[in-house]
Amino acid sequence: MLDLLWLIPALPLAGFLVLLFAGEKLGKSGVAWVGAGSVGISALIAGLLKWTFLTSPPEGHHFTQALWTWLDVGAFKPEIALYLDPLSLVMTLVVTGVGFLIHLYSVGYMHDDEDYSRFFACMNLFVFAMLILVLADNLLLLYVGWEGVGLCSYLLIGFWYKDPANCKAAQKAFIVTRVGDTAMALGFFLLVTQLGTLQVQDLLERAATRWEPGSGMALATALLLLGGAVGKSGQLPLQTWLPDAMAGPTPVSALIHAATMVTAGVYLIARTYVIYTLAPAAMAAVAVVGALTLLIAGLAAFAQSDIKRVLAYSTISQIGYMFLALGVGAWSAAMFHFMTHAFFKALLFLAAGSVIYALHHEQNIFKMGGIRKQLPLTYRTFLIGASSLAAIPFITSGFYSKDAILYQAFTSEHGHFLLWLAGALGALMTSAYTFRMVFIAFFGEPKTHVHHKPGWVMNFPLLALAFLSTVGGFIELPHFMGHAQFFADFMAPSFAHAAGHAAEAHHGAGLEIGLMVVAMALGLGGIAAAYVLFLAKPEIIEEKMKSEGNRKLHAFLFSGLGFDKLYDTLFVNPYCWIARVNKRDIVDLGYSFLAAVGMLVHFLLGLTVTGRVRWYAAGIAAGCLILMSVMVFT
Amino acid sequence: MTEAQFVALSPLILVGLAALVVMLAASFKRSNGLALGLTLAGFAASLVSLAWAAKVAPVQVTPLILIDRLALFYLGLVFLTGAAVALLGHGYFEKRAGYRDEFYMLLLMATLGAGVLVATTHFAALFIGLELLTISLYALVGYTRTEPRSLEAGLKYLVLATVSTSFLLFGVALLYAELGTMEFGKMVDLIRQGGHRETLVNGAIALVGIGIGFKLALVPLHMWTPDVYEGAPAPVTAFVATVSKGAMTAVLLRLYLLVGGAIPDSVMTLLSVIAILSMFVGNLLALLQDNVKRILAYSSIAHLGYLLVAFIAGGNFAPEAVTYYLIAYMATSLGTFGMVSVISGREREAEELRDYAGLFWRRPFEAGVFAAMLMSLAGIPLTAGFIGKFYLLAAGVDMGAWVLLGSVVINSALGLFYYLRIVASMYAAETSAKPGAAAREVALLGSATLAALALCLIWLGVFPAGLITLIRSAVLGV
Amino acid sequence: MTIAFYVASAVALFATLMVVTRRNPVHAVLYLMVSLLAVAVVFFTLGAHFAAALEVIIYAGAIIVLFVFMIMLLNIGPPPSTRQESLLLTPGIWVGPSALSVLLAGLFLYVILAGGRSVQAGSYVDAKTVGISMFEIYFLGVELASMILLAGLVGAYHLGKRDLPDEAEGGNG
Amino acid sequence: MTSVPMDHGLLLAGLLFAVGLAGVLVRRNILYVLMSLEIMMNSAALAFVVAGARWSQPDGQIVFIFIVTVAAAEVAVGLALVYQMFKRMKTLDADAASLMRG
Repeated sequence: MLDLLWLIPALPLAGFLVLLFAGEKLGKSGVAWVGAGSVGISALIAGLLKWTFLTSPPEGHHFTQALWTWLDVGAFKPEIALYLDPLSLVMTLVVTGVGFLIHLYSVGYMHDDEDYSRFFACMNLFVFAMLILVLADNLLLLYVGWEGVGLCSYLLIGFWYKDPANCKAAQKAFIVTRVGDTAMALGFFLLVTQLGTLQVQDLLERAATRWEPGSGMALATALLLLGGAVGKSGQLPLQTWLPDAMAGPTPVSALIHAATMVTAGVYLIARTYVIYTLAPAAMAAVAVVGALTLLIAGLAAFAQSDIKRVLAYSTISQIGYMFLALGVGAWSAAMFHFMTHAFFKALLFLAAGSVIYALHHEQNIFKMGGIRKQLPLTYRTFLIGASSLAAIPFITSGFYSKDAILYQAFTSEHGHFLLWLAGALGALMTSAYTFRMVFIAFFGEPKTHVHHKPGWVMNFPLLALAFLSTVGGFIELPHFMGHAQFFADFMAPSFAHAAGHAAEAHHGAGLEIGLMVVAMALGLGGIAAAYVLFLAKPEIIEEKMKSEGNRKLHAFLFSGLGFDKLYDTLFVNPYCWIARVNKRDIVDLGYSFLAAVGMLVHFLLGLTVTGRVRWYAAGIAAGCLILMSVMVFT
Repeated sequence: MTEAQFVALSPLILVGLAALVVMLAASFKRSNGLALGLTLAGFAASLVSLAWAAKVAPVQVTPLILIDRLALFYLGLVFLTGAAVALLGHGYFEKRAGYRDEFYMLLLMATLGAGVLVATTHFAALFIGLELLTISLYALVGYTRTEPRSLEAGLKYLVLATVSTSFLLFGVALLYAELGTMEFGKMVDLIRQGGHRETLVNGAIALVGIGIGFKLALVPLHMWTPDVYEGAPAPVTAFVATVSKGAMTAVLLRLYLLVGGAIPDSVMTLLSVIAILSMFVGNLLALLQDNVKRILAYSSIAHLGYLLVAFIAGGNFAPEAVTYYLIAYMATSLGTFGMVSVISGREREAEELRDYAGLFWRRPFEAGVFAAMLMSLAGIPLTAGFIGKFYLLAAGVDMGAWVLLGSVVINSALGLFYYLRIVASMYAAETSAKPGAAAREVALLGSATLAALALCLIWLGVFPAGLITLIRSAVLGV
Repeated sequence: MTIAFYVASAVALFATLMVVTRRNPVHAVLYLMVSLLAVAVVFFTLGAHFAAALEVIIYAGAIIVLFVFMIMLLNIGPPPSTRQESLLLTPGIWVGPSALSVLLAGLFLYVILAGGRSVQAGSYVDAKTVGISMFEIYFLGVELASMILLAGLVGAYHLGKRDLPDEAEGGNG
Repeated sequence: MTSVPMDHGLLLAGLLFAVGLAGVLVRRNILYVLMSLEIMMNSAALAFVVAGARWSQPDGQIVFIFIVTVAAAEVAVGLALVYQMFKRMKTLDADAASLMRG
């Protein structure tokens, strides 16, 4: 059964190839079948594998499938192999499962687009690359997947390339993440040269035995890898690209920029967790990055008017939670939150997409209003997603995963009160901005007319995701609610090495309940505040907005706390200035000199090719003279 | 001749037979399709008989020919390439006036000559195989006799090849005069034992080297390449670039394996200089060329330079590195020149760079395949060319041959420039191309051949291990 | 016989020099024939009688005739074309290449004579031995040589053929 | 039967070779070039015969026969090419036949 593993990435690749070469000829329904079908079958196989893992787990709870040896040159022998363990299995399930639902949704959403097959080709390629990234057994393959998803992200953000703004957004995403990628590549080089293997598991093993805890090498690699993770996952300080990435079609935002690709950073850190356990300082850095990001993104989300940008900032903020969890050593909690987040954030994006679709590409929440009655199903599913995001107690999956993170942030040996506080404040903000969006967009007076209602292909994924967002949390309950930690138990083999470190100090149920109550109170308080400010008494805000200072504050928050401006002044503008000034500088002179030399030599050599056969024969004779002289006289 | 010997020789016999059959058929009915069919049948029969011959290999058939695994492997390569050229030629000559059957006869005979080269262990057979190949090529290069450039190319090739063959012959004569044998193995043994006149033998080896270097178009014996490549009909150019160089490389490889890598340092230095010069001269001459066939001709000079690097720096895995690089080079050259012949129209060949302007928008399939070929020539990952380059670099690092390595790297960058120039022009907007260069109808067989080649290149880039294993068993079987 | 070798050698060298310096192609061809006959004599003195016979029959007989035939066909007789030849042979053209050839000849001289031992080259190998060896050891070579002749035949036939009606003169191929 | 040193035989071959080469390099008339090529091939053949005579082996003469065969085939193709060239370009000047260069 496990031998089917290779099919999971192979099917989307096959889909991509078919769409690439025959997409135009297949017709729309053919494209849809190939595009969604390939991912759907992958999802089924992933489900089968999960079942196998649960019923008869392979030895050591991991499974390596060596496909072929790519090259065999001297000591360089990279295997093309897939590695499946609980960690990669969960990622695979989410990528294929959520991916399939989003593909299905796209069948309806993108139906009127002229580049239908190009869209599905890119989406399939993305799923393939993401699966390679997740299942990679060695760094080489992981890097291929990592760059592959980056490429697909670029292609899909700029999908509607006729609008220059979209292309700009795509470029921004590509360039900003490239900063992180460079750091990560350096980290990889460091790992390979220091530890002498490409295999991820061997690397971790060797790192654990060769590097002292707290050693400089471990710290350096951990920080460099963090750089890559921060770039891909839109964390501070490289978060600026993600809100702009919403320029792509909504299913793309749901799949790539919410559910899967942006969590690649989380996956990377979880995959290489051994290195982080060796470098406590790096772990602290991860936690602090996460805490700061979740606060800053939460603040920024308040001021947005574009529904997708609100969701984008909330994505940044939720990934911040995951980083926080990673930073305090709550590995499985991070992955748990990753999973629930994938469900409810995909749901939110798709539901938002349905609204946008119905309102004819209207994304401004202030122009929506009152659609709760016109699109009841969309409204209900959106509400379920929002509740999960806001962590409404007990009935939503987001509650359980967020609670696990907050609990560990407080109690773990890497945890700290301030980290918990940041998380708790974040919970307050999350529920507030989430319900601000719900109240403004779905309640009140209708402001636009609903053009067309989404059909079943778009509604079914919403229902499926709504279901998952609700029950997805029940597989991992807080300690005091009975020992039902299926998820953590399942993940345990992947983080076996950390088990010794993060031996859970048992704090008793009292503390746990206390923390939970505080978090619950903050979450519900946020909703109440949103209700008061945005639905019941909107005049309070209007009043406040009259003052100059508050307007400036709003503008500041709206711009994502001015990071873009900061980077523009700090990096982009100076760079452009240098580039402008340097147009004819010394470095360039060097290059043009080289080019000129090349051309000169080209020209001179060209003179030797006279076209005269006698001259060519003389060349042979002269060559013979030289060759013989050298051979005879030396 | 024993039965085993006959079986071992059957691939060569069948190709020779095919040439005769095509000739007889032409005397009854002149038909492009029939001749192609017979030619392909001949190649197919030879390829099948390779398996038959493999069962009895290695067999020494008289001192002249040795059918061993190396020979069988290269025979397969040569025959496959010959068949691909025949397929390309069918579409190319279909569009043009004049008799076509002679093309297939000459092609089969040239391939037979190359096959003899591949399997030879004796200088007399080397000479005969070489001449069978070359004389057929004179006629093939000048095949379109109404085109002055084709005639000019044929004459130039004739004069220069004869000069270089004379050098080779004179060298062999001197070696024979001193050593008393023309068999490779015995000669190497005698030279190793010593007791001969060093100067004479060294001078003679240099002369033989001229003959071999000419066929491989290494600097300074490269100057014929661009003119002959440009003037010859495109399918013939593909043949010259692949089969004749591949067969000569096989000879070189056989000699290398016999010598066992015990090559004096001075010779190594000399070869290094030749390799570096070939890379630089080839690439620099290609840099600003506007004629695609000439660009590819110059690039083939550079590629043979890379191949020589594999010989020099390869150490223990030189044979497999050389063979892998050669296969990648042959497949891409076949593809690129094949593309020129498929794209070409009735009146004129599509050889100017501007004939390719906007090709992507007119012929996306062909342009894509062409781009893939060029990427492989440039050594972009996931193509066969990359694996070939990687072999070179790995070998160079292993041996610490930094000068060679540096040259390879610089030249790869130079190469990238002009390969991308072609690719860029294919994506550029269409400009005022000279009329007559664009084919109105697509040669289906040719296009299919090229598609297969492109797939093959990517396959070799992604799954190189299979071929590497095969090569290893072939070169270690010697 | 030794003297015959040196005399024949001298004749061959002289005649060959004349070939490459003549302006009238017919003269050059005749000198070439003399040169080949002289080489045949050299073969004879070296004991290679069979080779000597072949040299006369094939080289002097067949190949030279081909050249003469071509000269007739192209109708490049005396006056106008010899004048043209003079124009093509200005010192500027021949000095450099000749120097190159002289250098190469010098190098050959050095290579052949350096460390020389006087080994005699004059043992009689009769036609029977040659024939036996040719059809026992070299029979594959003979077969292939026949293919070479066939290739030459097909090639020359194709290239020399008159244009077909649909082949445009000077048209591009 | 004779007492000619082998080296002298080779020397003659070498000199003839150089003269032939000079012919190829100097002459612009393509017919002369072809004749010079014959001289070069013939000198190499001579060297083989000399070498064969040294070892009292028939091999030298056999290679000579091969060379003669090749020379005949080559002249046939070469003259056919010359004929076509003369027909289309009305000249035998090899330097004039340089449409391709650079």
